[in-house]
Amino acid sequence: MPVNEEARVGFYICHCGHNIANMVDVTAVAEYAAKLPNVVLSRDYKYMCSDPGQEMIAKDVEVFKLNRIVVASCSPLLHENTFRTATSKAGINQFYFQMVNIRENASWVHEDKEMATLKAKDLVRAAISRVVFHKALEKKKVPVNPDVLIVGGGISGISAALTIANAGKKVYLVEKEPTIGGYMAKFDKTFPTLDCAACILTPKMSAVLKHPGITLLSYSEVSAVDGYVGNYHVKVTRKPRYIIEEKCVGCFACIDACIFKEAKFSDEFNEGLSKRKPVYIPFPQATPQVVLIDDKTCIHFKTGKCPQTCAKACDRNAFDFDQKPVVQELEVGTILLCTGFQPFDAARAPYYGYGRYSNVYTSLEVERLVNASGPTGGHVVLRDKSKPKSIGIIHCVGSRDEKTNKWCSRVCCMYSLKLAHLLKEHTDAEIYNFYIDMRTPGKGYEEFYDKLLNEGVHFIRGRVAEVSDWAINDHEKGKLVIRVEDTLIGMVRRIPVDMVVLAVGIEPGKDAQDIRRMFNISCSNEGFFLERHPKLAPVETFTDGIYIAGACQGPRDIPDSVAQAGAAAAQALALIDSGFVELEPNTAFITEELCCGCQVCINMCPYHAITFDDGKGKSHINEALCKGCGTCVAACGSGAITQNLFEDQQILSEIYGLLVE
Amino acid sequence: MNASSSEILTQGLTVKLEADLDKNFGETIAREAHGEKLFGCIQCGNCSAACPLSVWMDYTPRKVIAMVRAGFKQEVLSNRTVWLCASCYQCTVECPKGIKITDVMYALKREAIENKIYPKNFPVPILARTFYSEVKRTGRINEIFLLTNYYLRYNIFKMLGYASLGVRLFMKRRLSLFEKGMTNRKEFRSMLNQ
Amino acid sequence: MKYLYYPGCSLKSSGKHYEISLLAVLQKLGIEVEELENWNCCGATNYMSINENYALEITARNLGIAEKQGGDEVIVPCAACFMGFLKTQKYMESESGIRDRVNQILNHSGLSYNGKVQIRHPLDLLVNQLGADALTRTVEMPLKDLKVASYYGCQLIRPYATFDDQWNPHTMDDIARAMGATPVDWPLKSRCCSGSMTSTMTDIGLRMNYVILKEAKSRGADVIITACPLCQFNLECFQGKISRKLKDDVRIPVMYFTQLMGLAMGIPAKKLGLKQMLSPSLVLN
Amino acid sequence: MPLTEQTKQDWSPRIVAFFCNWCTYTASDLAGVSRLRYAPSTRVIRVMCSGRIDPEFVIEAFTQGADGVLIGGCHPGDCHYSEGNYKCLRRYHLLQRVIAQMGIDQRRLRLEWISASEGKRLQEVVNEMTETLRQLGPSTIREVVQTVIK
Amino acid sequence: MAQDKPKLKLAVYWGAACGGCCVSVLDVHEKLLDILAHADLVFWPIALDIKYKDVEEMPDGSIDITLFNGAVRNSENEHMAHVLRQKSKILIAYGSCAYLGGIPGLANFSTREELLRRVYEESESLDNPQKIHPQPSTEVSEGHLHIPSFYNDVLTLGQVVDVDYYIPGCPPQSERLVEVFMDIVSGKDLPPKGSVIGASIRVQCDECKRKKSDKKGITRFYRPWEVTDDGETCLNEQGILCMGPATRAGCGVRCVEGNAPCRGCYGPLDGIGDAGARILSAIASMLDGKEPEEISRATDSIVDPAGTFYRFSLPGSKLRRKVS
Repeated sequence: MPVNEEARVGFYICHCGHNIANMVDVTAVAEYAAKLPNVVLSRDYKYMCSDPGQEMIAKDVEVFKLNRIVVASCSPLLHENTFRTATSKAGINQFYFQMVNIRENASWVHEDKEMATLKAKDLVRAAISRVVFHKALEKKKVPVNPDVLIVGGGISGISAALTIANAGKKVYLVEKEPTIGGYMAKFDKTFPTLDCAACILTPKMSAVLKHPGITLLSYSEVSAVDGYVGNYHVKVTRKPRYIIEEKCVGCFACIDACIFKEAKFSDEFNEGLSKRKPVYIPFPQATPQVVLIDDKTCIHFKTGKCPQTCAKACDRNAFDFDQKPVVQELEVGTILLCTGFQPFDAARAPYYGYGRYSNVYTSLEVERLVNASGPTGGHVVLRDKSKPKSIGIIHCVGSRDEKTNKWCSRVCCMYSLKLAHLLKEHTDAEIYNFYIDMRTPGKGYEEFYDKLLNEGVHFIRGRVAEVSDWAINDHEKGKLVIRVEDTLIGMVRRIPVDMVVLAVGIEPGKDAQDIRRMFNISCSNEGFFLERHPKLAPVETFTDGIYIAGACQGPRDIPDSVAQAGAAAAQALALIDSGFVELEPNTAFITEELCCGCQVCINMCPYHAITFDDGKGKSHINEALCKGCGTCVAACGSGAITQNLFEDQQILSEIYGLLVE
Repeated sequence: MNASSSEILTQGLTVKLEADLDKNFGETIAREAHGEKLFGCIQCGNCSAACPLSVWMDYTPRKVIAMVRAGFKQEVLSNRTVWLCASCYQCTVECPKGIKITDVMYALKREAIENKIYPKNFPVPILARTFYSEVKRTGRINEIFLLTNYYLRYNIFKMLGYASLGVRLFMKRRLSLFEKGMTNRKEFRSMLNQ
Repeated sequence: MKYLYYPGCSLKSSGKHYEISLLAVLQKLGIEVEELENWNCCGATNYMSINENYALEITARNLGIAEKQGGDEVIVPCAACFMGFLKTQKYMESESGIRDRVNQILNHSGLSYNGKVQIRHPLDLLVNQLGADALTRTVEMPLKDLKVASYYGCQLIRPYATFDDQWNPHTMDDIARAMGATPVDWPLKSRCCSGSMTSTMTDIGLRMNYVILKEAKSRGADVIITACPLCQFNLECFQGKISRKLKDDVRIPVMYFTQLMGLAMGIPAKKLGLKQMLSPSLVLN
Repeated sequence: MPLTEQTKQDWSPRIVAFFCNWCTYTASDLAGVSRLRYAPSTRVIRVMCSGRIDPEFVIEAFTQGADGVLIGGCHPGDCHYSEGNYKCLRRYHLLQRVIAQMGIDQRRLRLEWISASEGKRLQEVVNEMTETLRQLGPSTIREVVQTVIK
Repeated sequence: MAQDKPKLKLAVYWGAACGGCCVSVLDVHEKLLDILAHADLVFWPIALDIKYKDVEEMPDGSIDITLFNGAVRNSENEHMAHVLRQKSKILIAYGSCAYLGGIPGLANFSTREELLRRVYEESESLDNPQKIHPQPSTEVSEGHLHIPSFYNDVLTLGQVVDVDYYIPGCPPQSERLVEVFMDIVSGKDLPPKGSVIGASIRVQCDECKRKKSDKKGITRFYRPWEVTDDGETCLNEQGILCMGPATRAGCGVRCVEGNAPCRGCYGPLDGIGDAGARILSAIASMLDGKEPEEISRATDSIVDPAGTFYRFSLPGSKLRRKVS
């Protein structure tokens, strides 16, 4: 085993209660470690991360003159910082510390105590063998730019923006749609209190617009992100509205003047249930109150032969048909991603007939139908203008299904109950809810379910197999027949209805993967953004300074999204107010004396941190730009590049230690 | 154990005692059906509603799954439910948990035959077994021989109902006694008997 | 491309007119097929009910022969055989235990199956490979004003087949359209016909066929076309009995899609096995 | 793949596993948090990026007695450092050819892309590789290297 | 010239070698006279008729400097390595073979049996119907005949005895030898024991005059005869596999100066554990391609990669030899 005469290693193994001790014989490992070269002291302790555990290290350093610390416990991703701080407090450089992961990497994943203990011994040996070659390093402190970027102007982004701006920080809120508000703006009422979505959301939307600390970049998308925590450099592409935003007051004169007398094009905000013109504003309370032109349907853009009646109608000269996408550059210190979700596409569940039978609706369409400002003015009528007398609401559409999305979308039970209530109120129809399990875990949610049970709404426990127009008697004729097993009775039922509502689930936005790559964060298996820790760091990501909130992290209702937005805002503010960030000193440097100037390393670096000095004929690494991947190190034929914390000798000693007793 | 209390209680149709269950039944069937995930069933009943035959079954397919994993072996095998499965795979393609229910039904049929627990003189297993031995014997199916043997085993009088159809088909040369068969039946049999 | 052809037992007896018409259509389209040498029964659903090992082995034997015979693709027109072939292929592909055991058994006869021969249904070949346009070009007598209900049944499109949409199959409708006919949209396209239950649980079997015939008729279909010998047999041969027993005239021509094609392509009725049918014959104007 | 009876048998291979910090190391943490059981064969060495992995590390591991070497990185296009995984892939390809010439069974060296969310994949890969190495038997490389045959 | 100083005693020996190293000693040309002014040659099989027995009888430590070239391939080489270690004050592994195994070291891709079979049974120019292999000991009418036993593993000198210094090269540059010798004679401070001397601390590219850029992006490699070298661009950038980026300089970039790619005879820099792995990594870092197929196409264009990267260093590498 490699030896460094001066190294005096203190070794500690943590029981982690029973988490480690149950599967790894910690005493045996401690005894084993005591006999290894350079080890002066070896101890096992119930909870190393506790205060007494950390104080023990400090005391031992003093008494035993330790100058290297190795702790075998959980993952370094969880507690490396804790123990580095403890090492530092004990008076030795924090990088004279090495952590051994015997919990996530051993005790939690194995079933054979003997083998797990053997593995732990190998890992401990490797760490001790490595730590003797550690060097003292200093973390670099970098100031944090106090400005914040928030991506996504749904309820999460809006809440976070207001919180941060109210703390006196500058916020850039980027929204890809022409207006903020997100999905919440489309809802009629919100469960379980049934308060009007618009009434609680629109004041927040206008607060965003009015807030001096918030710069709203609507109809814009982030196109590039560079830099690191505290110092991000962001490019935002502002899509052309063909209207000069500052000039437009939202008087709608242009819309009235459009050459299309009748609205002809599918209105996205109303889920296609109504029509709009090429020049339009998404909905009356759109924020900002600025119209835009859809260049795919506008005659001017299609043929160039439009008399431009809209522009002529504008007395503020707000029209600019030559607008091009503009890239705006921002410098921010932290970023909040609140990019939301997309509803499950009901056409992916063909057995429910969406798109085939006109009376099959998605829940979002029904939200618009029951909405007083919706396409029918709040009258629930079918596409043939008739009023439904019976309505079936099918839960879990696209959710809890291996063929589509495996997860429970969390909100559908509750919004289905809400829609059942609203539909009952609007139509007095017979309403059937088809559910697999009724999930109402929230404040006032179960009470809402109770209320519905007593409102005369029918509840049938069973997953609907099919919606079809196959009638087997006159009663079913002309209706949509829902085939389902009433599992509580154990019989198959055929229920004819006039209207079917598909409670579509929540899935990751279709650009989630692009966003993830751009911001260098991870996604969980299902495609939602991955949090740093499911319990302890739910709004942080593995990339420092980037936080997530709302349904981009997983299915989530409004109260939870708002709460999470607050949490993310608090995390960002905490970072900003600390004033600076400490960077891991795992950067690489070139020993100039050895560099031959072959320039193989230069292309290895994705951050252009390596440059070639023509005068000297040597390459040079700009430490500020280096992010510490180490790829250049492995490329250097001269061995002239060293990566701090991951030096060749350290890794080779670790390998040796792992394998050789 | 107090035998009399037990007897009194189990006379009810809605009572099942733990001691009367076959606790390994679920595992056995899951293994037989290629590790089928029947323990992952959430009892949503989609299979029952999708099944074109469930209306004639004693238990719905969903209930069969629940009974299998709980160990109601006797109940599941002794009635005609599993034999009514026509292998149309509608349940399998629709199951949200990806359970290959048709394969579970096959496994139950095999289990029933192995344990000799199935409804007496029930035609479906008889046809299956006749078919099975016909193929094993000759390598191919001749419908005349298949049906004749089936009715001989099942109920010869039932055959009469089909006589006129048979004659008509025969006249149309859609049934034949002399269809070309396999040439090396012996080798085929010995392959299977390995 | 060398096409092999596996008829299966039905196409040699009660489904003889399927074979006759299929071969006539393929010949007209210039597709040569070579019958699999000394094939055996695919085992259908019954084998799976008795002995799964045998079920896989006997099907694998046919696949082994196909590989030995040097085909690129084997055409399997019977829906039950087709599904059995795909199932065996799938199991042998995904479970190495099954693959090794089955091949060991096949070795006994000097055979093995390594997934080289692809399994194809004629519908896949005609619609997805040749294409509807190519088929239209062969039409001599367009089936104008003919309303056709395509009946796919179960095993043709699920659970393993990928050539068609299992929720809303369309290949037979595509063919009908290519022949100049009008496909009828109806909800029971892929509902089970009860299989052999017409011989076992007669009452249930007949009822299941009744709803199919009834719905096709009530949607205005002039003819039902199928691609499965058992479906065709049930719907055709029992429709008289059903009509009598349930006192509802649900009689309607039920033919193979290949017979319909043959008619449009101008192939003489004799070469399409039309004379061998029991259901009311299709009157063409 | 769940842990089979076989993987529990007496001999357990030792696999030196180089995992990148952002994807595969995180996946192995996830496997731990999810309590996914897998064979106790791997010994993880954490590096920031799979691009840091020097072929010499792999050769050192074999020389010192590793039965296998597993490299885990982010999926193509997902590298935390943009393209380090491609650099790793190129070195891996060339190294595979060299170790084959050196008489080392190529199955002893494996590269897998395992993202932070793929704890399950990690479990499968480790179990699979363990099984493969079991079939190959213990590596004799260290013995050969240390025993000079005159 | 310090006449009062006693002349140094110098020995040159060859193990498994081609003779090139001995010739490189002669290649000092007239400088040989300078050397001989300060030293007497006491043992040099290629040039002087001195028997092993005479060497064995010399007092321990009586030779001042021994240049041992060639690898250790058989019992004779090993025996002489021990003898010369004992008799010499300074033992220098001279040339690539003694240093890292060199070209004879490529035999470590085969076993003894394979080699003997090839040479004594399969060689195209052979007439050996009885397939007779050489035996270390043979009984003839005159008595026992012994020849050295042939080892399975080719070894470096350092793997057999304690070596003071290493001079790399195949062969080493004669000028370097003169420099080293003169340094010793003039009593300069010698570098720490175990050092590589007579060479640079940097790699070839440092001295190479060809134009280098950061545009490597190699999609495939060519053998030198497959492309026309433009004579001025980095050979690797032209797809001609050159070991320069990981090979110690000191030769004067002789090969590249002669428009041939560096083959790596000077070995790796200090602190590099495995020369082959290092050059492999550097070369792979110049490749282009993201798809496995593209990458394979590039790596497959390297004929015999292990033999290329370990051409001079196999016995001295971590794995030492083919392991199965």
